[in-house]
Amino acid sequence: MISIQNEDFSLNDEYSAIRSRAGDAGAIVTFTGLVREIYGDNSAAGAVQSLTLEHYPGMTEKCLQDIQKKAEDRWPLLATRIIHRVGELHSHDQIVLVATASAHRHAAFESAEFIMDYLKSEAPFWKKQKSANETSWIESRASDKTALDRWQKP
Amino acid sequence: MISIQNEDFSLNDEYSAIRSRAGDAGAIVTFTGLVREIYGDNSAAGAVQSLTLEHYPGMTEKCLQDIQKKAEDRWPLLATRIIHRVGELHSHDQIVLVATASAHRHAAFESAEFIMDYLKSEAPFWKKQKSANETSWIESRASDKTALDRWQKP
Amino acid sequence: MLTIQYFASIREALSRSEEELLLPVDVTSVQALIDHLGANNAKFAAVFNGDKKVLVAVNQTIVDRKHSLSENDEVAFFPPMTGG
Amino acid sequence: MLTIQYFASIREALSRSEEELLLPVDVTSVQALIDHLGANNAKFAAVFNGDKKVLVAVNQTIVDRKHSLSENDEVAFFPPMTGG
Repeated sequence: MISIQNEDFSLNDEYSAIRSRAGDAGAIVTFTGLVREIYGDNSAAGAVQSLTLEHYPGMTEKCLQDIQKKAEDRWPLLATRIIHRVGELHSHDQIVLVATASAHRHAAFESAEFIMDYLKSEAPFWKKQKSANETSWIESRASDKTALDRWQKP
Repeated sequence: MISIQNEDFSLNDEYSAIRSRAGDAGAIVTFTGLVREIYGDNSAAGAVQSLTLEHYPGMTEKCLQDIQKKAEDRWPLLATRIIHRVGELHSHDQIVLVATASAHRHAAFESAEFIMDYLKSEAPFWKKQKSANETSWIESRASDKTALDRWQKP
Repeated sequence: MLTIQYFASIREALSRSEEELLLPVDVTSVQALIDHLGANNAKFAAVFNGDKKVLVAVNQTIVDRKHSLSENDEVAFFPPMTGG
Repeated sequence: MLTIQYFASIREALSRSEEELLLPVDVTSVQALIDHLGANNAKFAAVFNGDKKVLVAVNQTIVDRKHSLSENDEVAFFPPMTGG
């Protein structure tokens, strides 16, 4: 299940829902991404005042569904949940939630990390930060591309 | 922070606590272990009616603190939380919670899985299952020992 | 009619978010479209030949610049993603 | 005085959870303790020489059977762990 939304989400509600949907799950992993105070090492810009998340409606949903399907093809998952917020966010706000349920822990951990790695590099979201002294688009990180390498080994 | 307890725990309370404790975290990972209906492939025994968790008071706390310290030495963690229940549990009950917070997702994912892998093999807990037709101690799985190998490579 | 969308820093640099274009007969690939758009617009040419990577999606799938275009395609230009 | 604790399936097989023992002078290692305990108790010897692995902790740290013992040590015997 996938949601792109302006509103905040409740980890508790999502966990309860996935727990009841997942039947005989032995392992549930959740990942929550939060807005950090300083992005990158650009401390000179001052603390981040706000972050604006833009996306490509239509392609975003399609892309997240593809990523979810790839994860479900690769691991025996009982339930998955992806929520990504868009619009204006502030320090410590929740941005993204990925939750996975499986019979065993390994599949739940791996699939949640897999979904996050692909989401970071392939889902059409862009972050713009507004700090005390400047406004700028956040640049993509090479480490996010290399994070995909481990999933692509034969 | 470590707790061994009979009572159930609330993921929501623990998440809120770790989120406020962790300061400028960008990533929070939670792992919840649940009681499954059938343990192993011993389906002939019938569905599990209950599970009793025994532990070695004193050594358990010491061991979990060691594991937590190992994780904190290895990854830049902002907060960690381990809760393990003991006593009698039933199907779909929560058994264990591990939560980790870090600036970046990789450290949060890896450290939570590391803690679970070590907890499974090194913390003195034992599960006894009572099904419709029999009562038996759950045997340790070779896969839990091999799960440690990836953390011990040079 | 081809639809073209621009996102994030590309949208801001070009001061436009969406436009429609009747596909000229000689514009059969993404690269040809980029050349066509840049021919009469220096700002556009600067963005596409600049240091920063510009990604292209056709019908909501990332493609390379050799990808061929059809009437009614949905084309989008944007920088590398930074979600999550 | 040595304290000995038994857990889980070992506790059940031996029908005891804890005992105290004045360490005999010739019992200087975990293996010597196992031999000593088994000498007068067939059930004990069967558990320790059976197919199933028995782990030993001395002062709450897992050790091997060559580990040496001291007066006042806390010794524990249990099967491989199955928590989590």
